[in-house]
Amino acid sequence: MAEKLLTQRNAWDRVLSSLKKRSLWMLHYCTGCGAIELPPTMTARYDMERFGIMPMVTPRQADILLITGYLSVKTLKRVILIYEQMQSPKYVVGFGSCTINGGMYWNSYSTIKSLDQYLPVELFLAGCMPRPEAIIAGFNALMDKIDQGKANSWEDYYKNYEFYRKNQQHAFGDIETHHDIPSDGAYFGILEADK
Amino acid sequence: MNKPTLDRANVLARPPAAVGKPRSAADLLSAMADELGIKTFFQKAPRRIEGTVAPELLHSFAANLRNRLGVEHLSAISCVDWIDQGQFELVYHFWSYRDSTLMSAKVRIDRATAQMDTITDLWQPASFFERDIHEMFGVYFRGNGDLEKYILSDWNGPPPMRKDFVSRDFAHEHFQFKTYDVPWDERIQGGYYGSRNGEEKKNG
Amino acid sequence: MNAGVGLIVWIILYPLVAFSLGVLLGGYGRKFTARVQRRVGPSWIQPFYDVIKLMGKRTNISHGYMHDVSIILLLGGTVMTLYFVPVPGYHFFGQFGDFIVVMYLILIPSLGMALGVGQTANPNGSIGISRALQMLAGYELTFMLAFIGLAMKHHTTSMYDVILAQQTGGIATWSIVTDPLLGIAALFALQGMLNEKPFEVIMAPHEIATGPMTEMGGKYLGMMFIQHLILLVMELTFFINLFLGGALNWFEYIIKLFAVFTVVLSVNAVYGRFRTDTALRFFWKLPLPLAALGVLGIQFLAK
Amino acid sequence: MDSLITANDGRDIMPGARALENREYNLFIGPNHPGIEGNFALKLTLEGDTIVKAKTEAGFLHRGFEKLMEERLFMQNIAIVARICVPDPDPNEENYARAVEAIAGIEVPRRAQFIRVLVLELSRMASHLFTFGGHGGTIGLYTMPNWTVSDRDRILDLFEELTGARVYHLYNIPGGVRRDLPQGFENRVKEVLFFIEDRLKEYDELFFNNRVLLERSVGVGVLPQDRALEWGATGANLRAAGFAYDVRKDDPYEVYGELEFEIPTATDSDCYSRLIVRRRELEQSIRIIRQILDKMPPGPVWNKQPNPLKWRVPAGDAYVRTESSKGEYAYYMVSDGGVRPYRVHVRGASVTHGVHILENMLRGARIEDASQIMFSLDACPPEVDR
Repeated sequence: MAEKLLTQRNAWDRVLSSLKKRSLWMLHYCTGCGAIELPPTMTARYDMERFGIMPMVTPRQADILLITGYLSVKTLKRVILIYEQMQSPKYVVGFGSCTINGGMYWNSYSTIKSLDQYLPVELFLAGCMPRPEAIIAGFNALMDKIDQGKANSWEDYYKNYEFYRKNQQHAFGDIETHHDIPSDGAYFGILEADK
Repeated sequence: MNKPTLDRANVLARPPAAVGKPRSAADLLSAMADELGIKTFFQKAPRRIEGTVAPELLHSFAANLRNRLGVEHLSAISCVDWIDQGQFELVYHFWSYRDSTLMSAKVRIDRATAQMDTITDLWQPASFFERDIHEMFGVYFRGNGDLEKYILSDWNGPPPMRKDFVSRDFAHEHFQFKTYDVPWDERIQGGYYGSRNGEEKKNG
Repeated sequence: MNAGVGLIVWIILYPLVAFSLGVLLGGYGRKFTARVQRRVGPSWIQPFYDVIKLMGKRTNISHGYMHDVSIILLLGGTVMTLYFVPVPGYHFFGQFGDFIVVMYLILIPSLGMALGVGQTANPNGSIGISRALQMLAGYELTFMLAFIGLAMKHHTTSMYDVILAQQTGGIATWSIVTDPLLGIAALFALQGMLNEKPFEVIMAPHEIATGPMTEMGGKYLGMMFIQHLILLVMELTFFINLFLGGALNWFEYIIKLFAVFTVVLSVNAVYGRFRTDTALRFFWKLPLPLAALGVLGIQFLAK
Repeated sequence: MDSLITANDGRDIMPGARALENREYNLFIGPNHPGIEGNFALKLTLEGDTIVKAKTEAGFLHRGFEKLMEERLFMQNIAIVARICVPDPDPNEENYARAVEAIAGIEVPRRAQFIRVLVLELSRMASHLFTFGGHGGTIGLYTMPNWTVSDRDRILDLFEELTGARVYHLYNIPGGVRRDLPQGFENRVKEVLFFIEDRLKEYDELFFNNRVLLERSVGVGVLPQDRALEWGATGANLRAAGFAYDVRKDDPYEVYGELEFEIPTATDSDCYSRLIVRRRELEQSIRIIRQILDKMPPGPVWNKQPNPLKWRVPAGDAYVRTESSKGEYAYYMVSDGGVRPYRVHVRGASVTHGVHILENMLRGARIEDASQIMFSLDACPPEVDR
């Protein structure tokens, strides 16, 4: 069953999600120029590990996929492969205006213009490279959303997979990914929640 | 000790002429004139000399520059697309550590055939620049081993840096922008959405 | 009758106690390292949150039957080994907990991990596993040699008797005081067993993307985390039982756990990691000869 | 067909057994890997732990800067130029500004030249501290990145006060710099310099004299001295091979000619010597900044240009070189007298370090040292892809 509707959450769900929000693992992958503000966020001065957020190495172990700034088409192909390897619930966080609507590279031939046509994005951070404080404020907002059980944009990828698939094929042609998303959705019981 | 070896043994490690008293720009110009037979060079600015070289003479010019004059550093190979004159201009920037002078050799090649000899057998950094120019402009370098796509490996359009390829139009056709169809947006910008570059273009 | 009931209760309760001790130790370890790095560090029970999140994952990609079974083998092997490790106030299996049995049982989790990672067919994983088995020849050998010295000295291979022998005269009779060479060698081996830098070659993220754990996700990783925490407590308990005279009551036991772990962590925070062969060579250059000297010393001097 | 197992008299005992042809296997240290600096990929062919063949793969960060610059006005390019190389953005602004000034013959006030050198050296210090942290991370010493990156933040605070932004400053524009130093800025810079200086002593204890770092990096990733010049190494990688060449000394720009500073070099050109050369460069940068703050003349900071929307730069071209923390960083700009630059070629410092030199040096290295070699060369992928 998908994340239950907000009204149906009983005490056990509330306790679970308040515990789950305390541990978020961020994929250690700098896709764009915003990644220069990640080391200061991870290290001594801003220290995001206070909230239990830790950089993890492989997609299998990560919950958050950071798209730090612009995304060239070549990186988008790798990002899709990585996103599908991640275990849901997973959250895509888009940094800066490049992920919202092209940003500084609006007239570039090799960067995609808006990220949420290709991946369900949970959180956009403003700033042409968001500052460490903005990143931590964004992560806190994400933690609150998880706490209230509203952070389920990842189901959207399973539910209307055709929309995303069509845009991806338009961007870089057809690639065979390792995961057959619709069957994964059915197997793990994410699709029939709203039937 | 893992000593990596280069697979071309014939390249000189350090030409003998590279060590010695620094020569002034005038000496370099005269040395170039009589030893290499290239008279088109002139001094443009302090530590900058520049000149044009015929395409077929470039390979020997590069070889003599290294062996005779002791120039050791190929800083860059740039390519300029003069579309009005139908020519590509390849600018070879050589830097001499001994004399602290930059020698820019300008070579004009025809834009349609767009072919040039390679100098990777003499200058190892040239392999990146030539592969880059091949990708971005479509200039074929005769004799260069690996000209396959490196940066634009997922790009199947025309060479993007040519002047006839306009990046803005490609971006508008190929990628969808977010259309804010919020009523107040229409009123403020007079129904125009898109780049602010002075052209009034209704976004379809 | 009540011994049987007590036994059943203990069999169920003890892994939970070991797990919660491991959570506290894990949280303390991350806070200690953070403080060395001038950071605030996560909460004290951060591993608990991590395990809850991992077990709450909705999709768990499995790589086949062997992958699932190996994780059960991994966790089951560790919990089974737990019962043979004498701990204060626990006198069921512990009494008969022979060190050789424990050393044999402790190989089951690494065997389970090797099978599971082999099934995931990730090159990083297989490099990690080959490194793990190489490192066995380093720290496992040293710890074994250190124990053989003690076994010869006290004429027993049971940890319980070694503890009793050490508790006769207070600190003076602790093994680390009576045979310091074995103690230091065992401390080096402990650093390797806990996979702490400078011997952290198995899960080297910068080289082989966390080695064996590369393909583990969701519940698999959760089980591996639980196993790692329990293993942490167990290996520290080995060292305490063999060299620091065991523990009479739980309070002393926890103090010793944190003390030994602090020593291990302080080395871990300020050293990089060796290459695999350098780590192995280091073991064969310093700790192993030390242990051998200790054993020779016991053989000839203590007649 | 050489037999695999032969008896001592040479007979082939097991005719069927052949040497394992394919003992090599491929390992992609792909774009998503902590051992890689930025978004870059290494396709390695390994035999056991030793790398037999390495092929770099770039292009993940390609945004087509040179094309974007041709479609923007001269003043508009200032915003986009700084975004080419992320850890060390100021040489980009410096190159762009000086290229336009060289073509248009704009005179830059002396005080602006001093401020430019101040900004460049602060950016070099920040980038070097970042590289020390990265290098510490590759050998697993995570305390080092925590210390250096948080100390680098003190420099970013200075930048934020001077230019309004932490990383991309957009401060260095054709004709000078955007605004003068704020009140009492010099004392705060001196404070940070003293702070960094006594932090260097602690870095020596923790990192530069660390037994494990010496064990891991001395004699590893050797850039052969006879090949260094020929492969086109520049910057600290060349100086670690024993050649004392530095663009600030060979081709002095701004006011570098009037400042005294040495060029640190090393001889055995391995990972450790590159690290030590960068550490000494950090000390030289501190020395330069102190001289700048003492000799700073008063006066205007910007030679005001006409209306940026209609500003035409006369036809001409210029090749401008700067010493960035990664090596020689050069721009070749051509203008045809129009409102937009006709062509800008960005010669990043890592086009040689990150591609061919890295491939040549990885051949024969071990898998553990692959990421350390890349960090010691300080190869910055956005410079390769532009």
